[in-house]
Amino acid sequence: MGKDNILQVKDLHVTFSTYGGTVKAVRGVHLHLKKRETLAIVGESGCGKSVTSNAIMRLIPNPPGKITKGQILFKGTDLTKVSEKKMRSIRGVDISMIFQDPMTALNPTLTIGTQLTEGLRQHHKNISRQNAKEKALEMMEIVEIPNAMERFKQYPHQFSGGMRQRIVIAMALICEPELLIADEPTTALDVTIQAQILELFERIQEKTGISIILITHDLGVVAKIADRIAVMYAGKIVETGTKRDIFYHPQHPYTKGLLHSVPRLDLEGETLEPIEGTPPDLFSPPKGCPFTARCPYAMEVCNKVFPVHTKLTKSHEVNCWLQDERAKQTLAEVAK
Amino acid sequence: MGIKVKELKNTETIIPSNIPDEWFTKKRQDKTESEIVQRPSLSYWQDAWRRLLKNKLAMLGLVFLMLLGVMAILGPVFSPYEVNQADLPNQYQPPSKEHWFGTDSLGRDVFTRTWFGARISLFVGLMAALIDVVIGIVYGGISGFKGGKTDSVMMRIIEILYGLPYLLVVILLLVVLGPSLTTIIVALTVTGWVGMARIVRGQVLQIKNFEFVLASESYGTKASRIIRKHLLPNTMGPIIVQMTLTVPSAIFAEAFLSFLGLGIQAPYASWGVMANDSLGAILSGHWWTLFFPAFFISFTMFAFNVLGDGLQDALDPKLRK
Amino acid sequence: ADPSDENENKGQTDETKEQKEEGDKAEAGEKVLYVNNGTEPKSFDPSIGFDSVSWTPLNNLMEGLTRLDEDSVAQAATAEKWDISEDGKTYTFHIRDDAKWSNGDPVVAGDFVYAWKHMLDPDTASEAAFLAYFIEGAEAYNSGEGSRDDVKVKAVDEKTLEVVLNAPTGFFLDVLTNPAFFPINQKIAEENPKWHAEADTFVGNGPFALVSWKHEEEMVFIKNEEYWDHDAVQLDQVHWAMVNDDNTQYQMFSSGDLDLASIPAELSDELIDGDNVYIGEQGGLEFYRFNVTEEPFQNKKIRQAFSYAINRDDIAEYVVKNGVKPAYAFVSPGFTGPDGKDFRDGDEKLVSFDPDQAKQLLEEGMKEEGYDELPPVILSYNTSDTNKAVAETVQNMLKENLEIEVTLENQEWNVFSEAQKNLELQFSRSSFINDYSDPVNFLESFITDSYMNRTGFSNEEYDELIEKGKTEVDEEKRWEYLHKAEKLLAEEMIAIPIRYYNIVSLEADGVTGILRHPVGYLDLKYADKN
Amino acid sequence: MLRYILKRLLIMVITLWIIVTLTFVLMVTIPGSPFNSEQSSNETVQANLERHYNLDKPYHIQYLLYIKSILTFDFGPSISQPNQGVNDLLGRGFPISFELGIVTIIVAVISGIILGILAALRHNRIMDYLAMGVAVLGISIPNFILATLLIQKLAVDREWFPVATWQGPEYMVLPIIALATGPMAIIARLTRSTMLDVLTQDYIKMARAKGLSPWKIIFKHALRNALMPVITIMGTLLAGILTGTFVIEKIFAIPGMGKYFVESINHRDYPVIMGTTVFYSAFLIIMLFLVDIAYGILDPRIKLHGKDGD
Amino acid sequence: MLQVRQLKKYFNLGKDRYLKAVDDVTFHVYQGETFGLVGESGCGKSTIGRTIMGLYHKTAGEVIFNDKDVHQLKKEEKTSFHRQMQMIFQDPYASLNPRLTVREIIAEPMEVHQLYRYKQEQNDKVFELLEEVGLNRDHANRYPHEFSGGQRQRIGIARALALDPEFIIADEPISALDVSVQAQVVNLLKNLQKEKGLTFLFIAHDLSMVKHISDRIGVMYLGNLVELTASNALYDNPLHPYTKALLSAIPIPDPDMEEKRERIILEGELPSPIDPPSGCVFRTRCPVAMDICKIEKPTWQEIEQNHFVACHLYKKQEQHTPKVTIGMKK
Ligand SMILES: Nc1ncnc2c1ncn2[C@@H]1O[C@H](COP(=O)(O)OP(=O)(O)OP(=O)(O)O)[C@@H](O)[C@H]1O
Ligand SMILES: Nc1ncnc2c1ncn2[C@@H]1O[C@H](COP(=O)(O)OP(=O)(O)OP(=O)(O)O)[C@@H](O)[C@H]1O
Ligand SMILES: [Mg+2]
Ligand SMILES: [Mg+2]
Repeated sequence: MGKDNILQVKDLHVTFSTYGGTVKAVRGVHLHLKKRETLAIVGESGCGKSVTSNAIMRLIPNPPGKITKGQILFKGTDLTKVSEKKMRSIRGVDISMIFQDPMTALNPTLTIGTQLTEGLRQHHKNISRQNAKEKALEMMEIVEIPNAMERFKQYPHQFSGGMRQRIVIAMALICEPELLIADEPTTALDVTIQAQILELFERIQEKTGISIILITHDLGVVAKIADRIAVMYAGKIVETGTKRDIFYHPQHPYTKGLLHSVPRLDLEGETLEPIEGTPPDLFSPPKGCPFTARCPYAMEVCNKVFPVHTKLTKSHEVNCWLQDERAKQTLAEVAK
Repeated sequence: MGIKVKELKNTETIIPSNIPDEWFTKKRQDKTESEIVQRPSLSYWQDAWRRLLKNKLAMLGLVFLMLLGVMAILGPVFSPYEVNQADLPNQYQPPSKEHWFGTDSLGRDVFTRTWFGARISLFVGLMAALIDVVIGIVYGGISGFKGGKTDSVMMRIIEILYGLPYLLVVILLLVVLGPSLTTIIVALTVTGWVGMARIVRGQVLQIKNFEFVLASESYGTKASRIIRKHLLPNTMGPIIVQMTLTVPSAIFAEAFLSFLGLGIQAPYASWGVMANDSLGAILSGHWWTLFFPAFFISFTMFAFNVLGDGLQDALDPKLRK
Repeated sequence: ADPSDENENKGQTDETKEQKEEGDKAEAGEKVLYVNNGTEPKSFDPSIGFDSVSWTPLNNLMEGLTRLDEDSVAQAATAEKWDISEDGKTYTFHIRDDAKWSNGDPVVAGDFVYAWKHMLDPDTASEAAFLAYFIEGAEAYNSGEGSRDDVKVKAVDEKTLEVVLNAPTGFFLDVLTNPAFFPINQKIAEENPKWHAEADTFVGNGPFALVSWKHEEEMVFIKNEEYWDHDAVQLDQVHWAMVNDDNTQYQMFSSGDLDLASIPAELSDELIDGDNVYIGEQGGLEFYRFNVTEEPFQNKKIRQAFSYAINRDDIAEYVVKNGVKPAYAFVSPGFTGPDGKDFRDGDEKLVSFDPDQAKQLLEEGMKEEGYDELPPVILSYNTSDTNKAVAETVQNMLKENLEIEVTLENQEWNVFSEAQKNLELQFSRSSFINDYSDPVNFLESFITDSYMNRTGFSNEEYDELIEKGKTEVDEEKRWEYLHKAEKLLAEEMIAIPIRYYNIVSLEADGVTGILRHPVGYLDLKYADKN
Repeated sequence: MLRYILKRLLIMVITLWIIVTLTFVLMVTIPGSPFNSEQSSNETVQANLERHYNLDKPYHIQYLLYIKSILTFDFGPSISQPNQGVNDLLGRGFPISFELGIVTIIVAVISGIILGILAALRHNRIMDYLAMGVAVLGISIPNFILATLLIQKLAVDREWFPVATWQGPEYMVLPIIALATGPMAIIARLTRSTMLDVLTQDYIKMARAKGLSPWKIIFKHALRNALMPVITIMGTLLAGILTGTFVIEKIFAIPGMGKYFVESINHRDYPVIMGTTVFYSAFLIIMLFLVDIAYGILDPRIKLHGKDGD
Repeated sequence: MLQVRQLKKYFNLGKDRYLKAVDDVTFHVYQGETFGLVGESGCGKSTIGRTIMGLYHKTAGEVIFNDKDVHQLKKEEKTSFHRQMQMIFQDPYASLNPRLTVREIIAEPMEVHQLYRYKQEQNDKVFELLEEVGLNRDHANRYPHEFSGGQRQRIGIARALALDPEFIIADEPISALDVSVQAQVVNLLKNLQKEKGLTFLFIAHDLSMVKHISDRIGVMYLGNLVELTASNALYDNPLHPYTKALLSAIPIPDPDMEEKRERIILEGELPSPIDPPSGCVFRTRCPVAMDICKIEKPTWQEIEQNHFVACHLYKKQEQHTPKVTIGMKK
């Protein structure tokens, strides 16, 4: 991997202490991301996608949350070690973030203009109000907000959902960061609007060469814009690979299950094969592979030991005991 | 199975070759296992209670209140003196073996009177809170549930109630009902329920749009049942919290009425009355006559408040996961 | 009005303001007394300001025909001297030549005529009017039945005033010391009916002049140089605060912000024996009324039993404190008779504390009425801390000495007094402060149908004694009647006397010469502060 | 907007009218008269007084007279202080009470918000407990006890402040402390809880993700939103302080209007009762209205319509 | 079985402001079929469902269910109507009362309709239902918060089944669920339909899921039905420009397909239903809008057998569908 990685996450652990006990939300995540690359993290609700991304931004609320272990190397610096002040100068400038719900990500009581420019003014102390405004208007044009001059003075509630999300994107991009973390940026939007936004992402990446981490549970979105995919389950990454690796050669039963449980518009009469059961409780996650309980291939070992990391190709990696030679028999058995 | 468990404790040290081959056989798929509900089965209230138990401050408040209740019942029994037993030459005795909290301006035992005062103050507070809750729920419930015109009119009525000169109302009550504990409680609730009604209304307005209410309507459930089964139980949290705050404020309001001379009838005294009567102690140095009732008022306020806060946290569904 | 005029006025007021502010500050060496009036005076219209918060300042701002001296005897004041006719009904007052209003106008007889008729005018609705009923034609005019002209007060000339009374009234000169009989500067009052409302327009004839009156806040009096006896006045300024909280006013005294203060009951033990405490008599009584129309108080013996069961010494010493005296009769000490002796002298105890007697009387009374058990008794009082303490004590004493469980009930003043008037209260707390310096003032309350009776008590003999006690020309005889009447009242035990009022005041070091009277008002004319 | 205001005004007037009518009914129902002084008196005098103040007239005439007096904004003279019109009393007392009330509110709001923010930012840590401890203490101590205590300790024993009366800024300190502690505590608790709520919002996370300083996040993003509930109670709080000053004004001998709320009733001073009631209710209703407007200003989402949509 | 004719539902926002949530919608649902209703958020799908259930009062039009107008039922008819038609709600978290046990939740409809005299019978029915939806009887005494989203939705389904209805309106029953769980629920619904011969009105915004489960699909836009046909026909031959755009906007979980796909990106935002555009409501975003679209509201017509559309591009007189090339982006 080496130096062309803009971001590298190593063995990240995050826990939350709550009334009910300690939630082990992220339990050893490894990730890496190159320049100009789009990495998608998929997985179902509660598997730790947002926590991972918040951890990269060091935005885990503390208390109750805490990064208990691991490294987050951003261009070589370990973000888990830097001071809060330094971190603040990284946020928004080097790494930006977009949240799921454009309805709540904008402060309802401040104008769009204020919210757009404040990041800029925070990081470039000497930028004039006028310059900041010009820059903001420019950004609004890039994200295709018509009547930018007028819109600048308006409040979020005067915008539609799609426009708000575009504002949020503009806000994230205004300081020209190198890495953008988009946490379910289109989940709250309608499909036709979602298509607009995804289009926008692609164009921006083309133009600025920004790296993107895209978090979603919509495989369709992933298929459209991701370069590489990390599949996450119960606080762990269980499979990573290029888009094609994952969609055409899924190795982990969970990845397979996921692909089988989404109906396809273009296929007819296929039957859905849902993954039975529900994800494990993160208060006391299983020692072994967390997917064991739902896995049709589950073996004794899965229950007891977390699978080793297997590198299938240069880009394709998976954590599953089925990759072990000794599992051949089981595979065959199930195939019958 | 000759493998020691120890070896497997730490995943990092595991070398795949260490794992016995038998483990790689297919495990019988146990359907129920995947369906297992991990969380222990706790009702909403049990869950809230559990969380309350963890809140030290709130528990302190609760314990204190329970102690207070016990003392209110038993306190006067411990004492060899009667509440109103005056001993004029023995007035203003500082706390001593005979009189633990000293004696007051008429030579009465402050200890005994404090616990008698507790009975009255707590009774007044609890009753006022209870009545507030009943009226508040009914009024707020109807206002919120009916909505629209009914709601606006009912809210205007509340405004009118706020605007009326409260003292006039209280005096009228005293004239009509005669001075008694009941009158005071009525006087405290005349406007006291308004806060509760507002909270209930707000809650009901919100909850009545929840899908489970709609769901219930969808199979023809009658309004009364919806209110009873769906709306009210779900407003209970804020209601209880509000109640814990109403009790101390009623105790306070009673003290204020006493300050105006409309409070409890002598020779019985609530804490408020006792404190008010001995305000001069700040000047004279008979601190014990003021300190004990004031201390217990303050501490009761404190206890109810921290308990209310604790309940708020414990009952807040947002904090549930 | 002419605008320039207005400007001028403004300038003027500004100026006076400045002056006042200077005055407020009081220059070094000036003698300034700081007193507390409690609250805003009701009114400085002498006819209207019929309450103690008005009387006290009025008594220092104005002066009537007579003024009480150190011994609380009415002495010549604005009137230099007077003649009384043979039949004791016609008084002719001669007003001093040097009696002047604070604006320099001379005080004339017409000012008195004007003031008194103003008081009696039914449209003025003066609460004090009844005091003037001694004057012929007064009652008729006041009740709307007679004419203004028939009121027998007239200015014989500029400086001579003639008053005709209904009957000889021995204490008339005392009555005249009441501020209600103070003169009003007719010219000023006719020009501006609200002359008395502000410091700017107020005109008085007393030892002090009003220079500033911040309503509800503070009044400042300065020595009135126009006053005929201004040489006797020592103080340069008097500042009147309006602090209505007992503790606060004492705290202000402690911090030196006040020169006079009352003693909060709780501090009495500590302070009462101090050097700077003034204790004097006040004509007034706290008593408990029986309603003789309600069971069980239709029975005299039961009423007496209640009275015997009450230990007034204890109440005075431990409950009310502040050096008050227990009341063993109705008329308070402080009224000097024709023999020069106090009304109370030699006749101190008409009632007493005697638990055994009380028990016995109760038993007899109950037998008379055929009670096995005494009907429930409710003791009512109007809300106040002291009233409560006394009531609680009385309750305790009745329980201890008679084994009667009395219920207490406090009521807001208005509700209480209305109920008392309507005879709805069974056993209720009352108080009486003399309006004028004569025993009859209290005693006449209990005549049949008196507005002040409030007990249902009616006794022909008593009514007759009071009538005589009012009109008898021979003072000695008159007092005899009054003594008789009082004894009768005690015998019938219509009301239980509890304690007499007194005047207690803390005085800062160096304050001297303040006059206080059993009936009458704080007089700062001779006061001094060093 | 204009339409909305007009409509609200109309409703206000109706509300006021009902309040006035009910107050009148209350007034004539409760026993007692303004002329029940402890001084001796007689029937003639009483009759004169009643006639003088129109109290001998039938109730409906009296009612109409009051309505007239309200419409002309002239409530006539006070009965217990006949020198002065009700307008004078209120005109003099209100500015003082208002000054006291406003400063109290400002002190309470500022200190309450600071406490609340501190507590929220340090949720479940020492600072939180400390701030809430102060707040609860503030609610727990009856203000009449606090007032007397403050005077004794800070004015009499220590002479740091004047004891009482109303002559300048230094005279305001103690009464304001006594008056502000309660509201401060309420505001602190309210701020804390809404602040805690607001701090979990996405837009706060967003602001942090932009790299804004915590200071900016709190004051620019969080506080404004956390202030909403504080604004809500502001109207009633101020109205409450205005009447609640009775005790404090008495103790500190402040010539405000607080006492009229109590004394007018104790004295059955009917014109003053009417005057204070109209004044107070109008004030309250206007305050509530202003709160709504303030809401609209603070929160651009809220549009003022003729009708609350549901 | 169900006929909806020119149904309108306007919400009064005070004064003369109306929100046209459903504007003139006509369709039929046949016995035993699954009718899918898709459209973007806020286009009025739930409102239709709720108006059919009688939870909202209609503004105009008719809802005929089993030959009776739902909105004019007599009291007794209402009871039987409730037993025949039931609803499953969108949000499994919000649609279950958190203070009731699962048993109470499922039993409530039965209690309201007083189906069982004895508790025992009722309990048995609850257990039966639980097992039917893939839960077990141990779950009966638990509270909703102890369940996962998918399990909760099963509880909701069990409740809807409690009265043995013939017709179920499923209002976005899966949109709040995880992808892996969605399929579980959809399969369950399908199985139930097979076993019980239920008729479904299936509301969703996820066209791929709707297509998967439905026999016929209606596409809605801003309170209007714009196209209605069999689900395959809709995919193979969409007529309305909005349908076309919608189909092309849905991302397909297949990278190769995605890359090859040409998509129509609609410009602009959804207009507000408070003042919808004049004429055709879609014209503001329509890539092929014509002048007439502004003036005239297109009529609802059957272009082909069982294929309804409301668009000016298709006139009944011209039997053949004109070859319109819709301007495609990228
Ligand atoms: N502040 C918090 N306190 C306690 N637990 C938390 C907190 N934030 C997250 N968690 C827990 O961490 C786990 C992972 O949450 P996360 O938000 O990362 O999920 P996600 O994959 O983003 O899911 P979704 O798709 O629903 O957004 C969840 O079990 C959640 O309960
Ligand atoms: N009770 C109501 N009062 C006023 N407007 C309403 C009400 N219910 C729904 N609406 C409005 O009607 C329109 C249609 O709402 P509806 O809920 O039917 O949309 P939907 O298609 O179900 O959307 P979603 O996919 O978001 O559930 C929306 O604009 C909505 O704001
Ligand atoms: Mg997330
Ligand atoms: Mg919907």
